[in-house]
Amino acid sequence: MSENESSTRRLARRLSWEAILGALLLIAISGGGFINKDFLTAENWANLLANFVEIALMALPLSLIVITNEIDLSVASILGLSSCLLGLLWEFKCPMPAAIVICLFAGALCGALNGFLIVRFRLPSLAVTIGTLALFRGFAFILLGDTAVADFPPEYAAFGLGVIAHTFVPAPFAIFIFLAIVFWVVLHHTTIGRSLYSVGGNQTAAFFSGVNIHRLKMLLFICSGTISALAGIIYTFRFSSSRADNGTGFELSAIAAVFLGGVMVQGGKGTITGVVLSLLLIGIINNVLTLADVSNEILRIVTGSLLILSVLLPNLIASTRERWRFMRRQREIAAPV
Amino acid sequence: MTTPAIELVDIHKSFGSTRVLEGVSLSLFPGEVHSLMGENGAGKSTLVKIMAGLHLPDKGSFRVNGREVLFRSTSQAQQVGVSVIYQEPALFRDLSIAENVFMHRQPKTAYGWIDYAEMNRSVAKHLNQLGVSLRPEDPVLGLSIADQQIVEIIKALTFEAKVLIMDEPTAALSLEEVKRLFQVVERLRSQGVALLFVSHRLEEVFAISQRITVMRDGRVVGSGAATEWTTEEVIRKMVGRSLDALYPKGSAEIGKVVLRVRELRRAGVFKDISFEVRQGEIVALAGLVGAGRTEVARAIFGIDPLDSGEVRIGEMVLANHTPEMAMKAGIGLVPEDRQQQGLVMEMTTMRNATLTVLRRVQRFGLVSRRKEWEIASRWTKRMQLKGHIEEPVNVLSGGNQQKVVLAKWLATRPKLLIVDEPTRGVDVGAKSEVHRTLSQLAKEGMAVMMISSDLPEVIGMADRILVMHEGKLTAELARSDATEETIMFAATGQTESKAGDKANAAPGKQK
Amino acid sequence: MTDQGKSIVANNNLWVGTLVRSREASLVLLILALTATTNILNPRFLSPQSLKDLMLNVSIIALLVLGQTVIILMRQIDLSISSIVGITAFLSGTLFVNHPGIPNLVVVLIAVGAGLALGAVNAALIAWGKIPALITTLGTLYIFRGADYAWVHGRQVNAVNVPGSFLAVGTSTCLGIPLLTWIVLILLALFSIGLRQYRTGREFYAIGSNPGAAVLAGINVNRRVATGFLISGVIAGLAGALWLARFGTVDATAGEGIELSVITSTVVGGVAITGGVGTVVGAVLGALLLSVFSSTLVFLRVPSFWQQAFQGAMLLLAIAMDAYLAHRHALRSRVKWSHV
Amino acid sequence: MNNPMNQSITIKIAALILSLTILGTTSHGEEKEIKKGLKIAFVPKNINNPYNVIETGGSMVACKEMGVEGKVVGPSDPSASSQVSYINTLITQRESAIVLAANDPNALIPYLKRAMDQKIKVVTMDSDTAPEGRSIFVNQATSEGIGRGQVQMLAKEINNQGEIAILSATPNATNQNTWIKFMQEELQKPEYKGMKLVKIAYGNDEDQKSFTETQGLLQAYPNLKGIISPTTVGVAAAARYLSTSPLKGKVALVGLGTPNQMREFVKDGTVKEFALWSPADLGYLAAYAAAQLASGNIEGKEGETFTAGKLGSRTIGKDGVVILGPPTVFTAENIDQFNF
Repeated sequence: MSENESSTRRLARRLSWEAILGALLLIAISGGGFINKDFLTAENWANLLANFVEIALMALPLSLIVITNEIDLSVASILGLSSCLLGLLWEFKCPMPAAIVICLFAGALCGALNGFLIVRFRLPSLAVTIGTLALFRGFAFILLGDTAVADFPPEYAAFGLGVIAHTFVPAPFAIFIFLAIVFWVVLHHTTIGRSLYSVGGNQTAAFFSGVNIHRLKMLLFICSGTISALAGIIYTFRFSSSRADNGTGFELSAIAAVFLGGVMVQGGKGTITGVVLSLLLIGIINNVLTLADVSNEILRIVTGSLLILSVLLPNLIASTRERWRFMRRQREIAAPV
Repeated sequence: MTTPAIELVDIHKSFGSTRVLEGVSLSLFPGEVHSLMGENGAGKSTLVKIMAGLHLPDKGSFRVNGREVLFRSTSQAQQVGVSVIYQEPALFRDLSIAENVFMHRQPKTAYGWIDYAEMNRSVAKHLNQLGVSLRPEDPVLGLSIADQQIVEIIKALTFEAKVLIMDEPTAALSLEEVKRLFQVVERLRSQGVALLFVSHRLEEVFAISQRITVMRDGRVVGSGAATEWTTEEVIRKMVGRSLDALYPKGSAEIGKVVLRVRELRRAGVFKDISFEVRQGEIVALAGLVGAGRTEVARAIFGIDPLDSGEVRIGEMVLANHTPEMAMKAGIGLVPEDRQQQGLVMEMTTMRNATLTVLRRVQRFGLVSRRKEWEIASRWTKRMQLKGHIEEPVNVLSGGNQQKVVLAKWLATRPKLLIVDEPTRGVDVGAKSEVHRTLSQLAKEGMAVMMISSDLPEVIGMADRILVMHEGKLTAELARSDATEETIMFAATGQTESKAGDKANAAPGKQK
Repeated sequence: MTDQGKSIVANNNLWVGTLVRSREASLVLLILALTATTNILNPRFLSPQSLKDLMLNVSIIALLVLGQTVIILMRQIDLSISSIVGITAFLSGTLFVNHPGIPNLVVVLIAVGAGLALGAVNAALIAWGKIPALITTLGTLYIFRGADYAWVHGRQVNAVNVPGSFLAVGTSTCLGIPLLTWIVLILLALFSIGLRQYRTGREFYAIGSNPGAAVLAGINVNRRVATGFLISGVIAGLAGALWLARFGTVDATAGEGIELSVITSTVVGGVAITGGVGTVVGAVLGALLLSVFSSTLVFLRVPSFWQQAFQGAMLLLAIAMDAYLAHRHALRSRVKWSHV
Repeated sequence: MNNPMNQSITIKIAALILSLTILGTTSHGEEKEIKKGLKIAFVPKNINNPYNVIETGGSMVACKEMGVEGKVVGPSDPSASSQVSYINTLITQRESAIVLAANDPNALIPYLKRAMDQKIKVVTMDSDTAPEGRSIFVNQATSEGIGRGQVQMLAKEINNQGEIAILSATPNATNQNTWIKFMQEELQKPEYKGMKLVKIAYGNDEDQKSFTETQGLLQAYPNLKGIISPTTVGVAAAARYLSTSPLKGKVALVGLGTPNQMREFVKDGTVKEFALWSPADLGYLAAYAAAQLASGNIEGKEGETFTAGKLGSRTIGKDGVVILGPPTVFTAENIDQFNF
């Protein structure tokens, strides 16, 4: 086992995953520009970036959660719930800033529920968040049912659609950039980040070192809930549409991005840079394929395959190396005995 | 004499550069209980694993009933009749006793269905024979460790085991349970099974074995019929290495009380634990594996909850505390298992060493690499750590890993440092480095509580020795009173006076 | 001391025994209570038509629950079943359309074969590619459904083109019980026997209960895990064919999202998400409970949107209860209990 | 008729169009040229709905006739947000015109406006957006006519008495909601005072959801006498449920459906009559409207006329609405004359 890990590590040292992603990204961009003349236009990039901003936002806290060896499948449902809540509050003439704050708070509460069940009852996060995936989506349907709210004030809708002056960067994407920087700093340059890696690498050792695992995980899930709610608000403004089924299935894309970004399933490994690169990669591949009029269904296949390959490839390389070593050792042993 | 059921001749085994077994020979005869004794690290477990088919020996021959064999898996061993019972049984807790016994080889009826009746009958027969009042249909969930061992024994019996190896089976058992286990052992012996019994407990060994072999440092240092041994001889053989290693506990000024614990109790684990540790003092907590030493340390550090009792650091009383609180109060714990509990193996030395003092590596809320570097290198340098501190700790040797664990705790500048088996599995150089550091720290006024199974280390390092047996403190010895024999007697639960007598019987060792 | 120890053990055994037995019993009680209450509020609840609908509604979920139980018993999870159902349902329909007069059994066998092939993809990735089941089946959930959409592309198979004899499986009854339900009941019996009476079945439990000990016992864990995913694929393939029989009309979306209902049913039915515990009978009762529950909501004219929230809440309740019981048990039997 | 699958749908639609009675008169004299090199994209509600496939099939036929480069793109789920990314891509690809069946009246507006800012013509068909989001809306018939017609059809079957329900598609579908509004208005008339609309259910244009929603309606409202389902997916699913239930013939079902999907149920008496326009013609007309707009021949103002191939000349009405023509009513007598 430890040898298996060390060979993975050695592989990682030799060829950093970020470097591979970066290379793939360059290939995708140049390939995209080559295939389609519309690809490298500012307008297209504005679309490209706007298209995955919600998923990108949710992937940030999710990366941290996966680093600590947990998972949160309920993010897209929190997005839907917050979108519905925003619509409902607006319908009841709640001032928009207040409505936004309430939505963020509701998202935090959802995250706190996840965290509470996982930390206090020591339930597996997979099972808990499958449950809350249904529960939160259910709440969304209870709030809005089959109806939709669409009459959001133009200035907010404009925010959802607009780009930052003189650039092709969509305004919501700016929020992502900001948060990505915050998460990058937190994960790689604060003591919280240090604790997160230690919990993911060896939870027992972290506990023995006085890391407050419970508080840390609780915070992570609350953070995940809040940011998912933020993604829900952005989604609502982007489409001027508050509906219970908003963002259904987004959790899959977010998780795919996290794993593809080099965050290890076993926890303890991964960087924000990797996740951001993988988000861009997925976004670009989707965009290039859509521009090439490749149908929606192929996009699903591509996303699913990326998810599996992102885990399979490192595993295969590690296990092949392991098998070689084992065979060599067996030959050595077989000789004298 | 009959042919031995198992015969090991000149077995060698190394892990990396560490030689664990150096030419061990051992024979087990049918109808005999053979006890294998030795201190931790003597190589007993490795020997057992070789017999179980978990390890291949590097050199040497291994015969079963006179035939040369080579086990590549545990099931191969089981098929020729060699079964091993470990200290912690590996059972399916959700399944019944009978199913655990017959998993993967259940008897079938004529239709090819599992023959539960036959399974239960067979297990019930064995249970009866062993005189155990369990039912075959009972689930394993909820069985005590002792009962779980019974299940393992029955599994071995259904393999028609000719050789049964028990690796410290009594470590987690109560007296009553041990008695029952011994009845079972006796019955098996009379049926002609060859038994290998690995234990620390002298009285048990003498009670049941016909033959005793003592190992030390990967070699057999004595072997013979039980009648030829005395308790003292066994102890002497076990510990009998010369005190060649340097244990430089210098004199330090003993100051105020740092740690005071009173009436600590954790049901089923330990009780009535009261003692204190002072500034500049090294107090050793000695005893056999499973006596509850580590558990006491864990409870003091706040890892396991206490059922009752009081932990006091200076004037501060800790109750229902977490490790975080214990650290704030000034306790550090170097845990016994450095890979599982001490280190995050994939992280660098620097990050491991600063994990306990994250607060101190910040500047303006961000981690300062310079501060990280400073803190990590200060302590690792002091212990002469080999290797770069920005490399992951899993490339380091055991000794160097232990230095990293020590470094991360010293970085917290604890008032009390608890070290649990600080030198287990480390090379001689690192060992003396650890000892030198501990001694130095005591001199600087730190209180040190040391758990160790290495008696020379205990005697060399400690100012005072507390001995535990079966969850209770059985002796407190001053440095001047401590000999390996006195400690061992207290640790094996011999009464005080008896310990004294026996100790007196060993001339020249007692003052 | 010993007597006391023994009596605790004996007590525990009794207690565990009743607990294990009571999971099924309490599910039956709950179902009965729910049915009775609803029937008082709306007597049409127990009308023959309504009962038939109830049985038909639960059948396909219950069928999938059988496969999922095997998977969860081994501490694995299979999210891709809904996509396998989608592909095989449309495949069955296409066969009827393109080969009029094709025997029903051949169609079912081909659907099952397709399910097996898709299950084999999961099995290979999980058992030999060493990818956690969650990630693998999340990926194949995407891939299989994408392939389904790409292949079907807006087409639809209509009931008109499916032979009446095949549709009859989803509509006609025998002894008052729909044929579809009979199929599920027969398979339930087979699975029950398989998991109880065959070595392979018991080994599924062993692997979920203690994977390390399973290896020590000589069980080929990889092969068993692979077998589980093959079984799950086969069941999903069959469910696909029966989906066509039940609904008559299928397009690319058949079965979307039902993996959640299946997992929830299985867990509510007492199959521990941590593996090793549970029975297919319990799991199917879990499916029945959820189905009765949604039926009740319809009869009481509660908007159907409440269903999903209730389902989520039930899943959480079930795992929390399992964890609580396990924890209490651990305290009682005083196994050394580490804090981490 | 033996092949409902749509592999050969284009050929069939071509044949169908040739055989159609040409509605309205044409005066070829005023026909204006269609520009060369136009690119028109069609975005249906979702690409895997058979109705939409027929509809866009008609559009592609028109494109071929005009020598226009046409393509069909769109999401696999009928949601507005999924349509957005396609609209954005089409803007980037600088299509000449976009023809859209909107999944939401408002959500798409900003994106469509952006398209129009870039000189891309926007035509909606089938399901409209708010008028500011497009130049022309090609409507099946007058919404009022469809809505009121459905109520009249059902009233005739149930003698203006009893509880009725509506089974719609998605809650935001513009066309559905407009029709429902007119249905409700029609029901205000004194002659329908014996009829009571008890529930509007949504099957989301998914077959299985529509099926279970029907089941739920009948369970929750035992006195239900009639169902209106103005969506092809819904009416087919509802008919299928009714045909196997004892309520067959007792609960009347009317709606908008394709003859191929409904044939069986009309013949077995589950459904007496239902209506629909030709979806292919609708797509065909929309394609012509888009091409004429993109060629600069019309601007979408009220009163302008344009020619639409086989369908002859059409005049743009108020709010840029173009009407295809009254729907056909299908009954057991005439249904065999239609094949789509």
